[in-house]
Amino acid sequence: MSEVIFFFEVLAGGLLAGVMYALVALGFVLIYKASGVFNFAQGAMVFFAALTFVSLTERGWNFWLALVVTLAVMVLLGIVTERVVLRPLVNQPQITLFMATIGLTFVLEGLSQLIWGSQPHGLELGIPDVPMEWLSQKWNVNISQFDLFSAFVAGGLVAVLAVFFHRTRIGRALRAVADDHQAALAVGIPLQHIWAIVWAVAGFVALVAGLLWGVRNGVQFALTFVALKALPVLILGGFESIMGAIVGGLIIGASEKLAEVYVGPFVGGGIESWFAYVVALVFLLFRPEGLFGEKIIDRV
Amino acid sequence: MSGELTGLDTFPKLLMHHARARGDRPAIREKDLGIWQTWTWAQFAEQVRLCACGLAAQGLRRGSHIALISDNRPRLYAAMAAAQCLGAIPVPLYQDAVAAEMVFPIQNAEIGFAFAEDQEQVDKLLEILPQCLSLKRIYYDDPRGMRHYAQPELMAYEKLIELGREAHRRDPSFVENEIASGAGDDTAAMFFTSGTTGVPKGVVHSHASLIGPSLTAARLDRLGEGDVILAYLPPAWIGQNIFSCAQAFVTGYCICCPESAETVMTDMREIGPTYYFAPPRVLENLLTQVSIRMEDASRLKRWLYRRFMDVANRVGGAILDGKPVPALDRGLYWLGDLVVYGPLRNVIGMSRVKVGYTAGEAIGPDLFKFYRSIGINLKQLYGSTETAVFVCVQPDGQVKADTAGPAVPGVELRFTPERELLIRSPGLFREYYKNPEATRQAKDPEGWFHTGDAGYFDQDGHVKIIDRVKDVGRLADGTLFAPKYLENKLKFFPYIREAVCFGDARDKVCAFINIDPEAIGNWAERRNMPYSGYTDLSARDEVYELVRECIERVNADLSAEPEIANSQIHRFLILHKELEADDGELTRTRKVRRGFIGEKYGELVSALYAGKTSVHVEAQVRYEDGRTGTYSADLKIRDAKVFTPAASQRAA
Amino acid sequence: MSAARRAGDVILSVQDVSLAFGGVRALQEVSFDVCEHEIRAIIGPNGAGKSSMLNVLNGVYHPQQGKIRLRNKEFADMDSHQAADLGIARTFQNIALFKGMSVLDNLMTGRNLKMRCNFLQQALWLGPAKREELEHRRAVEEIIDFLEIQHIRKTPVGRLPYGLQKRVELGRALAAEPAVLLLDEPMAGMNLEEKRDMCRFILDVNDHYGTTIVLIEHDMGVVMDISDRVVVLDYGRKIADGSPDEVRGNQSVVDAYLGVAH
Amino acid sequence: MKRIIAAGTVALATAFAGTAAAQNEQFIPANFYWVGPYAPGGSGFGGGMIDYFAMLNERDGGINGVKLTWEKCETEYRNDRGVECYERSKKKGPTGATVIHPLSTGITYSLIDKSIADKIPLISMGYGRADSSDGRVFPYVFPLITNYWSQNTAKIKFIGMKEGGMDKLKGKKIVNIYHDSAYGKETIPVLDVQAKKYGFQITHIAVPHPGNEQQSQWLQVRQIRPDWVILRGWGVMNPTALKAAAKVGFPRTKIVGVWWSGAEEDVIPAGDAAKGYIAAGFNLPGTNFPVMQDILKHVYKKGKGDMEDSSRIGSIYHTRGVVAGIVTAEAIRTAQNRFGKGKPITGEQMRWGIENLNIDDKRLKQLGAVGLMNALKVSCMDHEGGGAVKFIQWDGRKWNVISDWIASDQSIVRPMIEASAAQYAKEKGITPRDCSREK
Amino acid sequence: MLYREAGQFKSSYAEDQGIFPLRQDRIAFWVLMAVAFVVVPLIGDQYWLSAILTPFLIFALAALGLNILTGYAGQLSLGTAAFMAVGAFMAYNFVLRMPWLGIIPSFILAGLCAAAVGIVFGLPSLRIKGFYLAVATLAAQFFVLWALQRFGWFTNYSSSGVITAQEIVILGYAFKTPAQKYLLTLAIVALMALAAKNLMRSETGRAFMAVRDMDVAASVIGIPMMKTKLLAFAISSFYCGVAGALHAYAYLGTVEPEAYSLDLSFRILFMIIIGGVGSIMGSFLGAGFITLFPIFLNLASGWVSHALGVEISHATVSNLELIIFGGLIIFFLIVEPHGFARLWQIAKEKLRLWPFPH
Repeated sequence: MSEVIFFFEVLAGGLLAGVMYALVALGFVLIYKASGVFNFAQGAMVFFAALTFVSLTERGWNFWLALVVTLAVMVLLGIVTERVVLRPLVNQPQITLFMATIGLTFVLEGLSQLIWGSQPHGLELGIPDVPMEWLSQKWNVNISQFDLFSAFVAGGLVAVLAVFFHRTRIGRALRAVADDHQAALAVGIPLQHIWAIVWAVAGFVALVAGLLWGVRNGVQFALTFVALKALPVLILGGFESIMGAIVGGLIIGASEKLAEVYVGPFVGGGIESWFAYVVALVFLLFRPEGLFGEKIIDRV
Repeated sequence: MSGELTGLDTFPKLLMHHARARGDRPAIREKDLGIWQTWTWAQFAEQVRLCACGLAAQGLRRGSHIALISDNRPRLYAAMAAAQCLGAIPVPLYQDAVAAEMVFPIQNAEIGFAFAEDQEQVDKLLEILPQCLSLKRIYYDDPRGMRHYAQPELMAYEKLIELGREAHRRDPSFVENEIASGAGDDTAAMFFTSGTTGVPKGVVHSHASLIGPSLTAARLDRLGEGDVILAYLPPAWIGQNIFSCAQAFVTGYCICCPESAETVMTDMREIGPTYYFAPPRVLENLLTQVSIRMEDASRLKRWLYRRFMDVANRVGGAILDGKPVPALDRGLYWLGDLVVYGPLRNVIGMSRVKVGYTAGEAIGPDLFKFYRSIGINLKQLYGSTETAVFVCVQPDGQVKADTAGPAVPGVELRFTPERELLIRSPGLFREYYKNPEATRQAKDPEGWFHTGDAGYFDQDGHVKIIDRVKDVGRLADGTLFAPKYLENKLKFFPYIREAVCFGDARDKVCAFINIDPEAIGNWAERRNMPYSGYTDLSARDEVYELVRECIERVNADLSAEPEIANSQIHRFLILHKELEADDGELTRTRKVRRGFIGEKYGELVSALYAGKTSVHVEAQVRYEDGRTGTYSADLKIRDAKVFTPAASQRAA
Repeated sequence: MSAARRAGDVILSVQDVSLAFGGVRALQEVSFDVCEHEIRAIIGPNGAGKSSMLNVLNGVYHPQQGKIRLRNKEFADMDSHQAADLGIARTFQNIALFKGMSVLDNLMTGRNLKMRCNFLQQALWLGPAKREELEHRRAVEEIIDFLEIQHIRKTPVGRLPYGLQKRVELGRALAAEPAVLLLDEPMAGMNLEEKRDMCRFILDVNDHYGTTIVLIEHDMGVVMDISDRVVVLDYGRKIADGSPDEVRGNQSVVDAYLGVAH
Repeated sequence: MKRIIAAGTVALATAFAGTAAAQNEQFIPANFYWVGPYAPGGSGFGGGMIDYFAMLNERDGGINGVKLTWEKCETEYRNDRGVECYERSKKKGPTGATVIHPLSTGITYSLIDKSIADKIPLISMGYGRADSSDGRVFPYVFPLITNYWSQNTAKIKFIGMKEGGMDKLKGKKIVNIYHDSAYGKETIPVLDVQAKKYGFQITHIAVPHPGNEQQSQWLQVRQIRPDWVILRGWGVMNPTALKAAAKVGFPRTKIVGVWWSGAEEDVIPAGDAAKGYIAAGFNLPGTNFPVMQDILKHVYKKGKGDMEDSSRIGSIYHTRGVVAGIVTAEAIRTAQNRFGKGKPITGEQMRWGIENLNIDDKRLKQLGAVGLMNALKVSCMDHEGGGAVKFIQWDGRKWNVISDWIASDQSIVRPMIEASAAQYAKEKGITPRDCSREK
Repeated sequence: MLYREAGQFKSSYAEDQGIFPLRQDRIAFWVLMAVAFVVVPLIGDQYWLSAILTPFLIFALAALGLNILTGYAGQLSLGTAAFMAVGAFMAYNFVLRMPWLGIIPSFILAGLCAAAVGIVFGLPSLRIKGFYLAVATLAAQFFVLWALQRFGWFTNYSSSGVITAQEIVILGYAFKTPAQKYLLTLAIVALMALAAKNLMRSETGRAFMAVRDMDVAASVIGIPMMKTKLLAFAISSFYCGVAGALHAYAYLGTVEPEAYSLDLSFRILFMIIIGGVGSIMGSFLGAGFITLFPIFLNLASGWVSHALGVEISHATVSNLELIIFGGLIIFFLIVEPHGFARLWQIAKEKLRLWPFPH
């Protein structure tokens, strides 16, 4: 196999993996943007959504029905979270809200396992996660059909979100919230509602991420760990930028795969665990506000 | 103790004795720069020594007077003692007096030296300097803001000490010699009486007349070097002088000076005095504070407070007096002590009080009982500037709410047919300074001092004071009318700050009321009543209603006392302004000047008796921000219910 | 009053300082000097460059051009930490106190520069560290006494009303025993009485400690009352410099002030 | 919604209520995990063991009349919680904890010292320290049946067999994909030794915890083009590995997993990608064994089974738990035979019981466990006692056995164990026992 | 109510600056110390000593370390466990390779190594803040664990990367029993807590808090930003390092690097948030809550199911515990976002003013 082709294969694999990271990161960004909350429970939400969906289909539900019901559950979760967790904690320091979402993580983890049990489940969406034959035969390049599908879905999701944010009244209100809480009030939508909506949207994103990750790893508790993969993406892309999440995801995905394959063997491998963070860290030293984050200026 | 003190007949000698005997014990503490800065007796004596040398170097001579205008500060006490070392006479003046009020004492005593606390006092002295030609030297304690004062009379206290240090180096035995040449009969200090009427009189006390009663009283209460007192009253007042100076010099206990007038409460709590003295007004304010703050407390705390205060009212006094109390009550009281009385004593800083005194004015019996019921050994005493305070003292176990106690050992008492109390005691003043006429009036040739107070002995031989002789009157029907007695009863209610009762030679008693703006304001806030200030509050019907209830309760009480049952209050009005010393309505010690008020508000008095339901007033008022304006309104007059005297009921 | 003040030699001099942010020119060739023990005011309408000037003086901003000399030593690129080392202390327009700490700790922090013990000694609370701490506590207590904030000594500053916070901030700057004290709108947002108190404290500080004070203030009246000399800036340029009376009469100053909505 | 489980919680309840436990009881802590990423392993293994004990109680009235009791404690697969559960449970029951199954390599490490001090044996069946097989240095630790090193030699043997003989291994390329943890790294040395011995080329590729992203590792595999891949995963790493293998087109039939990678829970999430995957196992799945039938009959029929999900009865983890139950119960029996039948034994006696455990084929037949597990004989020198494994292959629905019991190569393993144990003894200042003097 | 402080006045700054200015607090403290040092070892059984109290103390020390960094100096960190790991593994190596050194110096050196690592990973704090910094510290978390696993030297080439802590021998005296280990831990933790308190009430602590509260102002009054932040990282990591060493030596005995996972970092962060950010006592309260509460829940669920006569499956119980734990964290954050220490402070204020409300 030609080294060049292999390089591109690694790169492509990395970029496609990056898309998966970005999907999770997106959920973080949405919530952080609107409510300034670093939602550690995003991983648990991914797990919760995927588990609910897969459990419903395993009980013989129709795919679309299960999807709609799961979405409804996620929306409900968003509303409840806003009402029970966020509202009482309004105006608290960020770290407090962050901790609250860790508490929420426990609740969600316990709840999902309580309801659906702790058994792992397989999940198939009908698109095989195998190399596309014509590509591998002709070029000897392995690109997974499913990865392309994921990238397509992610792209679609970003597009939908973009439309949602720019073309709908609620979306505009959400953006206003991100800029200025006072201004948001002028839009005429209560802050609480906006937060609930954002959490619901984040729940939707979690569902999408959960389904795609579920296909890759199976639907099991470890889905909660995908959140960790999103963190360096967030640093790189900035906590507040949807574009940042996508671009950050691609950079992190590509660089960590390349590093693992080309650098890993020289230092014993397994560097993926930290490489993404170090990339993000080094990057931050030059641009502390992230790729697309707003510049922070200290006023005296 | 007496053996130890033999031959120590002047304050400087006592001071030097303590410096030797308990040189490492604290003598004076002052809250300054965040902590209680302490002078031990040795340091105190050294400071006094240097100060005396300095003053002597500056020309202070035996027999001359030095004015002291300061709040309680260690250096004030040092200066006072330094003057006494030299045989000079300290004349403490009220630090809150306006400049003009200081002119007379300075002129009268031809004062040449003055000790002033700070820029404020210095400014006052400089203002009257042209009228007080005798005044040549002014020493100031706090140099703050004094940098650009160039007057030749001024000198910083530190500078004085520096001078003293030099002088002391030149002649180390100078002060000791001066002290040795003093004697008990020498004049120790002069106090200008505040004087409810007329010009102030300088009351001259010798060392002996101050030391004697102090020592007797200290023995009575077994005071010793371990005791602590908070010096927070004006040093110009003899009471303050006796408690925080004379008795400290006699027993060697520690005097603590608060950081400032505003921090007295916190400082008191920090220091936790073991010996306490307060005029009724202070105790009254304190109780008002307690009531207000308890009303803000949670339901549970209020319930606990009410429940246990009931217990305390029932048995607290008896337990303090060591009388037999049923075990159950004792248990309840113990519990109450744990959750209410103890913490309460603690927050008002009286946890450690062994003995506390109140004097200066008659105290409302309920007020008095309150403190005793929560376990504070508060007692009454009777005395005056002229008698060096201690005339009657309530010994432990013989405390009554309505008497001043029996005579202190060594004091002779008797009543004139007009019920005026006469006193002969070692603590009697020598004379009114440069006022032989007044001296003659007050002190008869046999040495009896005419107090001007009316009263009688009760069956236990305790002295019971009703009022000033000249204030005691009679109603038209001949009933005894003791206005202060009524006023005190009214003032016990937290809502009533001042009361002025009229009735002499009239057919009934009527009253002016000053509401307590803090307590009533609080009450109004809890009831969501918006108000703009005292004047607004005082005109409210709800407030009138509240005050009426208070008065009726007093009337109910009075109806039970046959001799004065007829002096129940029939009508009242709430004054549109607070009575103030600056307007001459109160004395500097905040006593009501009833006559003056009666004249000033004559219209209101006649309206009360004419049966009107309102009266128009127009007055100059000063707003909180200092501006003045005219106030014009109709004051309401209300009737209060009176009760049939109990005695007549029983008779019927 | 100011007649009695003892103005001495030039302690701080600013020569041709220019500062620009991107394209915005905040200061243009500004020069003036400050004498020892004087109260020197910098005034000007909004956006005149007063705050920028102050930030240049204590090293928060670095001018592109010009020199600053402190006691005849020249400093081109000092940072704020070095400025503090040299004895320049300041307060901020929007109070920059340490909100989580008590008044006492805030003032003690002001003396941090003067502390010499290392953290190991402090951790062990060894003799020198403890002694040092107590000595500085005493010095700070003097300031607390001076500013009459005894009653709030142990209160976290976050809980204090605005006026008192301002006073505490002044205290923190004073705690460093600065040679030059920069005050950034010390009276902004205060009511009349608070302003009067603050004026008194500024004069007292100047008087009692002999501290040289450079202050920016919006309120002309206050400035004219308390300062010895006044620099007037407008659009980043110096348009007048002199005693309050001189400046008051200066036509360009009057114009500058009338030119802006006030 | 949830079925109510009786036996365990009764024991639990009585223990908490502080009532004096009946003296004729043998207490065995059930310190496993029912939540978190590894819950399937913990709940399955624990369920199997408890089911077996319950069956003994129901069918035989315990062991020689001594009832078995247990109490569950949630370790969350965390070291500190594991230690806490150990400390909590060690004094329970009339004779304290009989034996501990830590079910976590990490917890096993943390308990080694404590178990010696408390005289409570640890059974780390198929996990833990391989070198603890040396009973001279580790008197209280029993990596029963097979340790990781033994298993690996069997695995290489299996690969050799598939290749047509051990000599065919020469020049072959094998990749060891391992979970980047103590557990995962455990087999690197033994593989290196075998690589040298048989002349194959071994590459170790680490997968960072938790292993939910393995693209680069499998791309490396693809680049290396190995003949075989040894999968040493745990939890989510396993299905992800199979999925990733499918993605790079590596045949699953050439992937041989360890037994912690070889349960239903490891392959089901991978879906079709798992078809053909081979795993080693020291226990086999299924409910056809007589012992499993007894459990269904005496326990589940009475509604007392521990598995909430009945489909998991007979799954790999469940039968592994049953095997754990069998060795535990047999060791108790052995100990009772020596120290007094019908009486509860102490931990120290239990240690003797385990050390002298001998489950031969005859006994296996009596137990109804023929084929479920292999024969086992423990000794002072050898705390492992077996070492043979079978290989099973996933066909998309169930595991199929594709080999006979393949014994380990003790000629490789034993010297390594002894060397490693000796180093441990040196570090800790332990004087090894003299096994010839043990009886 | 219990605080009767009338008469407790300070006549020197030394008294006023004391750690426990109130006599009642001093008494309570010494009683607590007496109980901890004397009564507990006498009456505590092994379970309490080795499974509850010793880990509680160790986690409290780690929480204290994190609190110095996060609570006092305002630098959020998620790498606590990694610094503990450095401490544990370096202590092992010092004892192994320099046995003549002795345990305590080895611990100190291990702490210093952790401090050095802390400084390296603290460097980004000069540029970045808040959550960005927090996530950046994750790099430390993952890198350190990776390095410990990857380089055999750290584990003395143990095949599995596991270290076994040597016996604790100080001056010939071996600490073997749970009570002995508990006492050793207690002594170390008590001393280090005292040192932390001293540090936080002196210049260094004020510099930390100044940086936390308003870094621009701190710089203007002459606090060197770099030195202060790095010192905070160093001191914090030192504490975590020693805690890690104790964790390995006095608690687990044998540890693998995964024992210091991100999960542990989070738990320690939990401790300080629940206990009280910027409070020494909060570190202890939080450590108590986070280590003891799940155990308590676990025990309590047994009692409850017994009392109700309902037998619930264990998986359900475990999941319920998880939910309750998470729920309680949210609850506590809502009720008192500043943690137990603040709650205690408020209660104390109330008690001091009792019966008055304010």
